[in-house]
Amino acid sequence: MNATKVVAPTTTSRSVSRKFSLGGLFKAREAGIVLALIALVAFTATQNSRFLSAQSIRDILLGTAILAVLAVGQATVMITRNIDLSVGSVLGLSAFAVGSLLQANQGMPVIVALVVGVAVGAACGVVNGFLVRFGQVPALVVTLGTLYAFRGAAYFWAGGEQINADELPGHFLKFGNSSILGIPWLVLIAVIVLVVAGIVLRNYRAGRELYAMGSSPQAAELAGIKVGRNTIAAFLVSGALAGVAGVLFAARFGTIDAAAGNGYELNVVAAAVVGGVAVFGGSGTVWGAGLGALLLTVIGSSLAVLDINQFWQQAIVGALILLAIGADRLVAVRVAKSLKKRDSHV
Amino acid sequence: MSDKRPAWLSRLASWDAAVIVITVLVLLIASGVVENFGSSRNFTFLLLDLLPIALIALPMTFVIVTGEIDLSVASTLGLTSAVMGDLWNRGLPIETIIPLCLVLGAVLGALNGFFVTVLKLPSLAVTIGTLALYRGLAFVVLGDGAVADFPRAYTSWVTGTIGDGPIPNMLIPLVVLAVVFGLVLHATPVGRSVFAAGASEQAARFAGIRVARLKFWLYVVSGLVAGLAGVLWTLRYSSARADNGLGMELAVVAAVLLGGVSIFGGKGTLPGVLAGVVLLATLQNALRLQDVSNEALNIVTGVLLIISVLLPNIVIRFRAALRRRATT
Amino acid sequence: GGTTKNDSSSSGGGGAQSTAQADPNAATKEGVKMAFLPKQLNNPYSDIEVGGGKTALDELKGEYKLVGPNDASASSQVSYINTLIQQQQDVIGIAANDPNAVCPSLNQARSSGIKVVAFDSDAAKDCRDVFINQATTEGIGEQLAKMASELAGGSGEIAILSATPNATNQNAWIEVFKQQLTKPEYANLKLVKVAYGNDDDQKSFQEAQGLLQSYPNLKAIVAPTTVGIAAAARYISSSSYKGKVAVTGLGTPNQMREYIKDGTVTKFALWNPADIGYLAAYAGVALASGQITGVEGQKFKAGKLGEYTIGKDGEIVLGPPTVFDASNIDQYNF
Amino acid sequence: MVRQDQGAVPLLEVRGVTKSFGAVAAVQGVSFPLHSGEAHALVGENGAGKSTIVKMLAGVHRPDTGTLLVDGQPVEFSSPADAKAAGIAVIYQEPTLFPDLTVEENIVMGRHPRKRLGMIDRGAIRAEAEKLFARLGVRIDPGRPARGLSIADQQIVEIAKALSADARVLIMDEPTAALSLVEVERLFSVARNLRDEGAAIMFISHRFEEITELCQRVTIMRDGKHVSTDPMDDLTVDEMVRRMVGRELDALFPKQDVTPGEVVLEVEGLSREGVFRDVSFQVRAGEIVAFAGLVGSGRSEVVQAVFGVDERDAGTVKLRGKKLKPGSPRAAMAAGMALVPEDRRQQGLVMDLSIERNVTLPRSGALAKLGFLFGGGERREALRWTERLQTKYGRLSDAVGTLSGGNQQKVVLAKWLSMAPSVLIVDEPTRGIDVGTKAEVHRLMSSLAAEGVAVIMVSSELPEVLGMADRVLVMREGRIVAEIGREDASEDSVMFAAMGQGAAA
Ligand SMILES: Nc1ncnc2c1ncn2[C@@H]1O[C@H](COP(=O)(O)OP(=O)(O)OP(=O)(O)O)[C@@H](O)[C@H]1O
Ligand SMILES: Nc1ncnc2c1ncn2[C@@H]1O[C@H](COP(=O)(O)OP(=O)(O)OP(=O)(O)O)[C@@H](O)[C@H]1O
Ligand SMILES: [Mg+2]
Ligand SMILES: [Mg+2]
Repeated sequence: MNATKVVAPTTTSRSVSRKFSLGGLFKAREAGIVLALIALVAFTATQNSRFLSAQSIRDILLGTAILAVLAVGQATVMITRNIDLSVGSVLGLSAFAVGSLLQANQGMPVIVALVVGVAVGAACGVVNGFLVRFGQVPALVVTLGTLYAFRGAAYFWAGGEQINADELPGHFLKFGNSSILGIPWLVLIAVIVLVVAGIVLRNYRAGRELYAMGSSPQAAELAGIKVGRNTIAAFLVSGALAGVAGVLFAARFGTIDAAAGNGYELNVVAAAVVGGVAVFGGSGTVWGAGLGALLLTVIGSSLAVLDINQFWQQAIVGALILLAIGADRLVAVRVAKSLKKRDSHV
Repeated sequence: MSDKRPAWLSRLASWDAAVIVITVLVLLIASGVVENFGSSRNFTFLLLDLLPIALIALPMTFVIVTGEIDLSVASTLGLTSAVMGDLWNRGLPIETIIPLCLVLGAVLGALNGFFVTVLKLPSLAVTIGTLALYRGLAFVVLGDGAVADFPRAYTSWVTGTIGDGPIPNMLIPLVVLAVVFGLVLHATPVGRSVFAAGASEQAARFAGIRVARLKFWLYVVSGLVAGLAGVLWTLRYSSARADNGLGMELAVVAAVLLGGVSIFGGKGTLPGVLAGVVLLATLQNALRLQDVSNEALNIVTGVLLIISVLLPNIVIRFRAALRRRATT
Repeated sequence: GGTTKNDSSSSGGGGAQSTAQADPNAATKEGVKMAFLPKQLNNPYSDIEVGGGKTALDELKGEYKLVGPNDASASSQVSYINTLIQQQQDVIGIAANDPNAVCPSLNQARSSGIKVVAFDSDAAKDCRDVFINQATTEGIGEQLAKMASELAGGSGEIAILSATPNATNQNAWIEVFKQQLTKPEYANLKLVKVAYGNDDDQKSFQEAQGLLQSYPNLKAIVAPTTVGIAAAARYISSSSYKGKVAVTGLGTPNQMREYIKDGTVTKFALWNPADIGYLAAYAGVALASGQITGVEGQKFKAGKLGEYTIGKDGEIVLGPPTVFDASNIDQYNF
Repeated sequence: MVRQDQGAVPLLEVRGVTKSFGAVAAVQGVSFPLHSGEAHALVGENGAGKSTIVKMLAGVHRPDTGTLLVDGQPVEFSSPADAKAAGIAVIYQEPTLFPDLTVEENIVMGRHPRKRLGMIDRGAIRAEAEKLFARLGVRIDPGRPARGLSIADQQIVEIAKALSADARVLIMDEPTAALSLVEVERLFSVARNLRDEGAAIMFISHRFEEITELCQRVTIMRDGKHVSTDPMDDLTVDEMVRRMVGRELDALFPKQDVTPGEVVLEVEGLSREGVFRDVSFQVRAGEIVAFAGLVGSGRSEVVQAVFGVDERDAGTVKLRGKKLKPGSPRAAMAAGMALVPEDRRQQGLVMDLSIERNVTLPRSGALAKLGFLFGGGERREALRWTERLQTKYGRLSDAVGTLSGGNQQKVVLAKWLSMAPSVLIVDEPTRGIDVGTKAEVHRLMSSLAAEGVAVIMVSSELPEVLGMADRVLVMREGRIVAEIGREDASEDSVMFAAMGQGAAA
């Protein structure tokens, strides 16, 4: 066996023909949602001009705020190739915890309520995270289990008790409805959550590591990323944000029982998926997830305004999810094609 | 090589075998401890309650073993039920409606299959979408109304028992289907393909297995069986409603995973799944008889689900630790 | 060929109609085991109802039990009925989630000697012994129309925010309500929409929101359900519509006190839900003691509520609803 | 070459390490030092335990017994992060990229350069990636996602990743398996630079020419045990092989002469947009036709399209005159074609399934009785073929993923040979296979051809191509550019065709 030597050309034949705007294609997703939103709003507004009244916009934004906060948490988890189906139950638990605390201590400031909500949610998130990490159990299964378990705990605790608006302190209810500089508090909180999460995921090491983990868990381990710690952290974030959402829920709706947020998980996952967060991790942004939440909320509102049989609403949400992932697929196929072409030697 | 354990022993140590053993134990204990549990009538109730879940769990096992999932089954059940009620209201004969509903189920399954295999979309996302879509359509078809006046001959057969004994008539289709599904999964080339496709889709393709086609038909079967479950459900409660079976997909997935099927595909057995279904139903039944509240049932279901997946991992680690100690 | 809808009139169940003779003078049994199976556990309204049942059973020295699902579905109720049969209860008090779906099981219960008292929401009439009706359908429908007209000032657009579209009670009331509107004195009232909040707080909230966007000239929202009225009142009280759009319907005083006080709501009506459970328990024990069998015209005593007579189809009507307003609301606590 | 003084403390030392997986003792009491300024080769047959040692050094596995010493101090790596922190960079045998992230981010993952407020510095990342690629003499767009990179490009990104870590110890586990000669040369010159700057290098390869070219010291392993560690100059290649295998080897490439029969396979005008174009060739019974060419020239894609696992845009494939349905491996199999794919982990085997299921997977239909697979039909079939190929395993019911690389390859071969194909396509049949097994595989191919099977072999190893083929088809950039008969085939003629005009200079 002897070495086969050939005179080497200066560079290999692999070549880069032109700068390729992948970014453009990836952003197409968010642009698509924005377009769909504009079309929907425009159409609804022509049918009923009150759809664009200040009150109506406020209602939509308030509705979006809760869903968006949940969707940001969900996106964080989904990016790591996990999923958190327990968010609805965590929301319920947190809402009820905060509600009963406020019921007992009328003077409790809103910020304390928020902290309590975050703490309850974070605790639930850590439970999920630990089970996923140390049990080596798929997140889908773990959070399906804790979906039942947390909800059961909420029922156990509430035991049929409902906390009504008149039992909650006025300042807390006001927090749910009032604004600062024209922006409702809830919306402000949602925007802050969105911006902070967006920046961390895009511009910080911790955020990039989450994408890496979702893209290839084994490779992440080999790259020296603390996969376990990050997984727990992602679930903690999702739980904590579900806790925040619980507080917002309590403030917005004023009536809290153990069923608060029942079935939310589906909407939240839908918002993230519609917003372009890949179910198998590694790609997607919280902006997309937020836009997804907005789109779902607007659809709900415009169906009511357009006087479309409300039964259609769920069907439309379903169709929309299919449409969104279908469109995503098309974009992906295009990207793959152009990558391949660029790579080829023909 | 010190590992001289015979094959059957290591098989016994696997989770699905453990679930079967646990299920039998729970049944025995419940019969002894829980008042009225052992009565033949309760046995009938127990079987009737677990039937729809068991039925849908059969194709779901296949789907999950191929590494996919079908969360739309309960909505397919609901839509089938709604359509059944609507057609009945329009005066169609039940003998026509039932086959139509089965076809509808298959078509709904085919739509899932199309999205998953032709468009190559992740099944989790697709079936979350169709979960909402089919349930929504069910409400569009029937609104929140209920259709109740199905013919006695059919409803009483579905709720009836064989020769007025403890065994419900409905167990017949379940047993037949369970045997068919079990044989296909564990003793036919199709079953081999299902496992191969689940464990490595690419390798299965290189071995000449038409993975996409296989999955497509699995979704069709899943829809078909969900449709059948919809028909049986409607007849059992003599009530066609859009919200029939709401949320049942979670119970089905929970039972399948409890039965030792890997959510990542490629692993699982049908007897294990059936044991999982029975175990969940038995626990619920026995705890209810003991006046344990619904919320506790929820917690039990959730915790059991987690344990079912957690325990095998712990056992593996424990064994590895033991062996390490033995070698050093 | 084949079996169509026209061939069969009803499925129901075996309709184990009791043929036993009632003995109005029979002694009231002690230790009657009665289980309450409301539509859904942990629903505040149901809780008040069954609370009344507990009071009554304490008075009667019976055994009270409460079971039920967390989701308001008929199939879960069936599982519970089966469990109750196994536990050999004497009486089941049920608020049916679906009048027909629970039927076969109820009949199984009855053929094992269990008496069935439907309350709040009826089961098909051939699968229960008696039904405790909170009020006559006419009474409530008329009351709702009267309040709506008053609050709308006799003319203008009004909308209904109901529970689910197949809720038996609500639909019957809405039907009467619509008939009332054809009367000349309500000629200027226009019912523009019946919306459904599914008895879900949040959904009702959003539906109220949608109503106001779709119908800017709305004068009043009538919500014949306690969840709906509270959600609508809460939305209005925190929105710019406060004072312009009236909310009325059926609600509990505790829920509505805040909105009565802040002026969002002027008046609303309801029966006392605790009395329903109370009456159901008395009827159940009377059935178990053989004092009544559910036939029209039979009478029985219901503790503090006095004597009741069974009406047509085994219905027992609780009485007329009470109207609550700022002047009387503080006298009630439920 | 600089030869370190033996007395110096090694940068990294492996001392008496042992590692078992279940009942398998993958590594048993192996010791060797890695010195600064020295490239150290680790050789051994498949499954000898080389990658297992790499993974212990990388902190992926923890040794059961024994110690690792860095600068003479014992260390314990509980995760790859610890090993990284100790200055050890690893190129793993299997590429470990993040497909969704850009190439540049893949390179810096885990140690992103940062700017104000701790934010990552995208400009610096780009600059670093470009600098590394310049050093390696390749041009890959740092801004593209890693998804869709060819295996060779992936391996290059891996190399860039390892280089970017500025490591004191660079461990390379078969980095060259997928690379063409040119890239190997580049890699070696970079590696030599690093070595001369004082880094320690550990290099694993099954190609002895590479080992002798780069390394100064060699450790030989057999069956998980340490055989010897010597200066490279003290050993001949033959001696290395003898120590690895534990016996003398017969000649490699035992090509039997066969008179080709009639044409069995005819491929005409096969095209696939962006991959290959207008490929036509014929193969006769008893003939071994080799596809040569640089990595990425489209050989695997052509044979995959012929077999039908890949779609094709145009062209026909005829087997014994009958046209094959495009895109249907099933039709190809029914007609008597078999493909042993390039990537056995992803394509060749279902790793989680048992050995017997893997062997009989394509034939389970034929083995079924009345549609059912009862009785030991599958087991008997699997036993027959694994014995024939002398596969080493514990139990037939063990997952095939527990076998060593070479034995896995035998299972793949068993799987397809059991079908008794009339056309056998083998794609890189000996990639990552040790010399002993390699000879067996070659003997097998040769005897199959002698039995009248038409064999198509895709290979990147020139000696293998020259030794085995009756005819060589050379591909370049998606086309067949030359057809060279056995007598005319030489290293020069094949490489000249493969590299095109550029190589003439
Ligand atoms: N994670 C694992 N689990 C079980 N067995 C393993 C594992 N990793 C390696 N082995 C076994 O350990 C032995 C050594 O494998 P290793 O990968 O180190 O060999 P190698 O020398 O790198 O071979 P190759 O040249 O084929 O890459 C083999 O028998 C292999 O099957
Ligand atoms: N994880 C495992 N579980 C059970 N058996 C295994 C496992 N890994 C390897 N084996 C078996 O253990 C035996 C020894 O493995 P090893 O790979 O060291 O042998 P080898 O002779 O070096 O392999 P090769 O033929 O590739 O050179 C083989 O028969 C192999 O099939
Ligand atoms: Mg070996
Ligand atoms: Mg190796």
